[in-house]
Amino acid sequence: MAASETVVNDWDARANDADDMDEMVLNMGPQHPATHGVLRVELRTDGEIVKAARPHIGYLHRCFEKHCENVDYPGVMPYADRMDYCAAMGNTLGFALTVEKLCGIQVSPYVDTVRVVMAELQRIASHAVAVGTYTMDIGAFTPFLHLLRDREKILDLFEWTCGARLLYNYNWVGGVSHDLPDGFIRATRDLLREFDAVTYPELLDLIIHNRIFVKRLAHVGVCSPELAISHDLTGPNLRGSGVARDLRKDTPYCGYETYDFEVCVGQGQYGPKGSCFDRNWVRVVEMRESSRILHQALDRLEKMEKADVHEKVPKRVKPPKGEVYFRTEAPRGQLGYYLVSDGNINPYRVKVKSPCFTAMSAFHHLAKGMMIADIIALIGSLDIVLGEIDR
Amino acid sequence: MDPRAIHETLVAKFGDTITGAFLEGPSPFAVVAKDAIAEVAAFCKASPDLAFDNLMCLSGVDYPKETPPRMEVVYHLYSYTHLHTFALKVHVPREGPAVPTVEGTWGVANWHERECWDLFGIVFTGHSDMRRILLPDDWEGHPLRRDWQDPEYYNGLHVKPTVQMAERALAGEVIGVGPFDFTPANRHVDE
Amino acid sequence: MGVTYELLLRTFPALARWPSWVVIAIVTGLPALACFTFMALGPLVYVYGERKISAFMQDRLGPMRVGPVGLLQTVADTVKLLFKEAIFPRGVDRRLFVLAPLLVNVGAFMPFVVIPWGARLQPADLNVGVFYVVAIASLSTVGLIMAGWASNNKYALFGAMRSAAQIVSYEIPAVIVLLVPVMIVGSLSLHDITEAQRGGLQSWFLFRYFPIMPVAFLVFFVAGLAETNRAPFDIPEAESELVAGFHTEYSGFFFAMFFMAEYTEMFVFSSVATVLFLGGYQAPLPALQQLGPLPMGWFWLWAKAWLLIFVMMWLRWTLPRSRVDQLMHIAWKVLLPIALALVVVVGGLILLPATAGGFPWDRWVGWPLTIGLVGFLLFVMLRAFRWNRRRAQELAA
Amino acid sequence: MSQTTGLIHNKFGDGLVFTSADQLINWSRKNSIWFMTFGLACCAIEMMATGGSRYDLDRFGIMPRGTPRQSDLMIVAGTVTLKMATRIKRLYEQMPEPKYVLSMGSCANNGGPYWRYGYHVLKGVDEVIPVDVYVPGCPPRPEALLYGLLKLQEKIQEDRVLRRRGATVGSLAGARLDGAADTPPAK
Repeated sequence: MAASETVVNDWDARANDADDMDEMVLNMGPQHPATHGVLRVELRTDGEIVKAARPHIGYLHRCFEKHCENVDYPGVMPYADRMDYCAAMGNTLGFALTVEKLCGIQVSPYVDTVRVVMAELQRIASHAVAVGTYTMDIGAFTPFLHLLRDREKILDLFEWTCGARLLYNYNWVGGVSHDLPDGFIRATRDLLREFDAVTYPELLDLIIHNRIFVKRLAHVGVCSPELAISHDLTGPNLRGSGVARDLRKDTPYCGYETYDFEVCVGQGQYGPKGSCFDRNWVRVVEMRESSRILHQALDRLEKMEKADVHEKVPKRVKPPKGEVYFRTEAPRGQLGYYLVSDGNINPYRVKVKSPCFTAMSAFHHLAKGMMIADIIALIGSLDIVLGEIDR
Repeated sequence: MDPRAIHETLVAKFGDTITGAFLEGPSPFAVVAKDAIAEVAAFCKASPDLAFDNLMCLSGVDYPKETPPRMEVVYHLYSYTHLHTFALKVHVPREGPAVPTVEGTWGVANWHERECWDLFGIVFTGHSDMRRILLPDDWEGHPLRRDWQDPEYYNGLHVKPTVQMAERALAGEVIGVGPFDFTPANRHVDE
Repeated sequence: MGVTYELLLRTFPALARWPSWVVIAIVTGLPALACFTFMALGPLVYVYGERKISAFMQDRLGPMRVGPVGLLQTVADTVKLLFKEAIFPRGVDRRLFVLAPLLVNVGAFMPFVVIPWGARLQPADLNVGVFYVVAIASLSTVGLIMAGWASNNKYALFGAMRSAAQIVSYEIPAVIVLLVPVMIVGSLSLHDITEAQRGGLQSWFLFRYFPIMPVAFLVFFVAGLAETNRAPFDIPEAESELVAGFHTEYSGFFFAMFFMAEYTEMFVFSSVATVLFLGGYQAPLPALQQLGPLPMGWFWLWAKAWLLIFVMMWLRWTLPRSRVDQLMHIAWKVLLPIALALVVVVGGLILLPATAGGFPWDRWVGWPLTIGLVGFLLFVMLRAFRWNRRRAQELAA
Repeated sequence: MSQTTGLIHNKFGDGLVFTSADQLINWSRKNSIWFMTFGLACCAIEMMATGGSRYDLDRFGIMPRGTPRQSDLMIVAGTVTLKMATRIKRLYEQMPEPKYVLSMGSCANNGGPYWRYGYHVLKGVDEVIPVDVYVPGCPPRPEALLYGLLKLQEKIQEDRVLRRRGATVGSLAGARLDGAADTPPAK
């Protein structure tokens, strides 16, 4: 039997070390322009080199699981939106599919395609925020504003469809809240044409292949595939380390198996595979893949006739007694919902496995031996959102 | 491998420590005795045909109304080589729950177990850094247990939302008592 | 000294009978007052310029509501900072805390003594001009360290240490590359260096020894960027890492003084670069040197300095920040060897009689190069403008 | 706003000189609000969008600053949890006078959607720090935040810096301008 080796806690071991007296504990507090929200990182540094790091989370713990126990199923959707507020569509899609799997509801192909369109648009907008704030952390402010400007166009589409800019409550159990307005397909095509022609090439030249940007990121925060799998890094963080795993290919949902797109994996162009550069590069190339999926989905929508989106939405959602664990590929990684239902209208227990929570669990391994500037680069490359970590 | 075959290999290996199983339903699982979970976990990861090298999710569930009242720790496992999933459950008494840690097998368990301790009070013996992860360190009680009552104050700040709070505020009662005794002063009139 | 004295004598002949110390006080006081007002009012223009230029680059409007086109924005900022409470945190070393901004400003203001605004329009024509500028500029490093140390804050200390290391290590290549124009002219005085570049654009040092001097200009420009903590080297006040670097604990008017010092240092550096490489107050065409009776030298120095400041702002808003060790690598392993090589090569070339003043083909390099550069910039802007219009029509269709 | 009083603070009558001096000071404070980047949750993303190219905050002279020392407005954007409350209190105290607080989003106003079951959520940031402007919405649209900032500018314009503090209540409070608003109508 493989004995599991005992894990020693490097922070306490170092704390009471006699000879490391010249180290300084630097507190990158909850209010820090670079950390994406309220993450506090305690660094034990020797000059510029970080010897040990200890992240503190929980400054945005909003008791999502307590709300799930007291609110009925449609009521959970707004709270699910507010978990990962950069990619609200992804969260509600995950929860809706979980409940549908438990209730055994099968949604019409039209609604599936609408959900795919919305999920992929949200992926482009979420990656735009992720790459944008990452360039701002490394110091270039203008690309961030260019990406925000292009993201506004996607928010206009969302606002046109369901009335909200950031948190939509769009995916319901068994359908979606609003049908696509006519002219939506043409507007999305214009957006995608401009994205492919302008935003994507500009993003590559201005940020990704920028000499200083590459030098800052290429050899920083290298995460081996074993460490990634053991610490459950998922999504772009895992694919950056070279593991070609994408839930939309492995366990497809919403009809993803019928679209052809390829899983983008870190190439390690400028340094070892799995560095901060690769994770960021995978996110940018994934935006391109999302626009390919969108093109196919829009072609399909034009041929399909409009079905009623509220057709399969039950009057009162009362799933049978039982439990289910279901995962979807959210922009930040695998978002898993463990739903236990005891048969009445509010869920008995909902546990959310958020991709950023597990990505941060590998932080103290990657942060050892880095410089302070690289800590910011590492946090940015893991693309964490504190609403999702703290739930 | 389908869940039935996984269950067989586990029972063949560990015999009676696998006490129960439920293989129908969308998420099949097997119940493992409390003290054997570390060995079962190590075996699940090490054996070539199971190869569960990824702990998808570790969650605590509180069942006060079951007989006998118990809490559960649920491990959802996934294999990146065989692409199959399985779940292990451990039944724990509601008073003084303690489960051996699986941190040695999957690194991510470190944070999952800290969160389980923080919100449910289940202690994981042998854990390298057993601290609260989400709630402040001086927080009493474990909120996700079914018998949780919101405290009246948490060092001076209102926690329990009472409907009458709005009326009391309008009636002019001081809201933030304790160290944060801070009624929003009306800016323009302070003599 | 001479000019002001003659001007005053012509307008106010009774001056000669006054006691000498009064005359000296007036004659030195007036240029100092003029330079100080220029330094005090300068940041008003630079901050407004930076915000408008960065807004233009980021596809947004920039300050519009305060005054006609947002022109009074920096006035509002300054007046607000005047009336802001200046906090002295408890653990702060009060004397050093107050002295630091003063020292930084002194280091930024003193080089104004030798900047030549015109053939005779120079506060003091020191014959050790260049040497004086370099010595005084490093005074502000002491101010930065003092600020970092006195504010008793870990981030400020980090910012101070980083800025000290950065400025010191970039001063060496800057000083060595300074020798190149000085060797050509043979004198340290900024006045003589500018006079040596008389005769239109083609005689500027940037176009002398053609392939060598542009490299020297680039090395000096990059070293200057690092010395004023700008653009890709703004590590001391890296927002994302050190919150606000060495002026984390400063608030109110002390912070405004740091702001003023930074922009003044930027102007000083770009004016010194203009004097050394772009011909100081020399106009591109000799005819433009005089506008009727009025000497236009000051305008040309100011315009060229502003061109360099624009390029610095341009770099700041596009390039990401490099890490501390990469920054040191560039200073010691890239800029320093190039600077040394330049000094050796130009030193040798000067000795040969044929290439004393520069390569024979230098005369035909100046204008074509500038016209080509300006043409390329216009072409890029035109293309971007036309492309924007096409995109707008496409979307409208 | 101004809890600590300086030498010339609120010491003068309503003469022409001091009224116009107050106008100038308030005009400058109004037109150069530097807010502290203090994004907590979803409202932070909307705050970033407001600062972006489309809803540009820089037009009003509003610029983000990193440290509390150099900022005079704290935009509490997002849900304030109990673990965060002590930090907000400390950050507020580090800001130099005159400091303002804009509570953005219903979470910061009164706990928002997390009011009923949020055991770890503070029921409104005004339990910890005095708030000047409340912007409702979850998250409030960038236009709503801009409107809140304009209201804050109006409020700053009416502040009495050098003049003695009279009994008149700002127009924001909807009080009648003749200053009789504070004394409750005699029954």
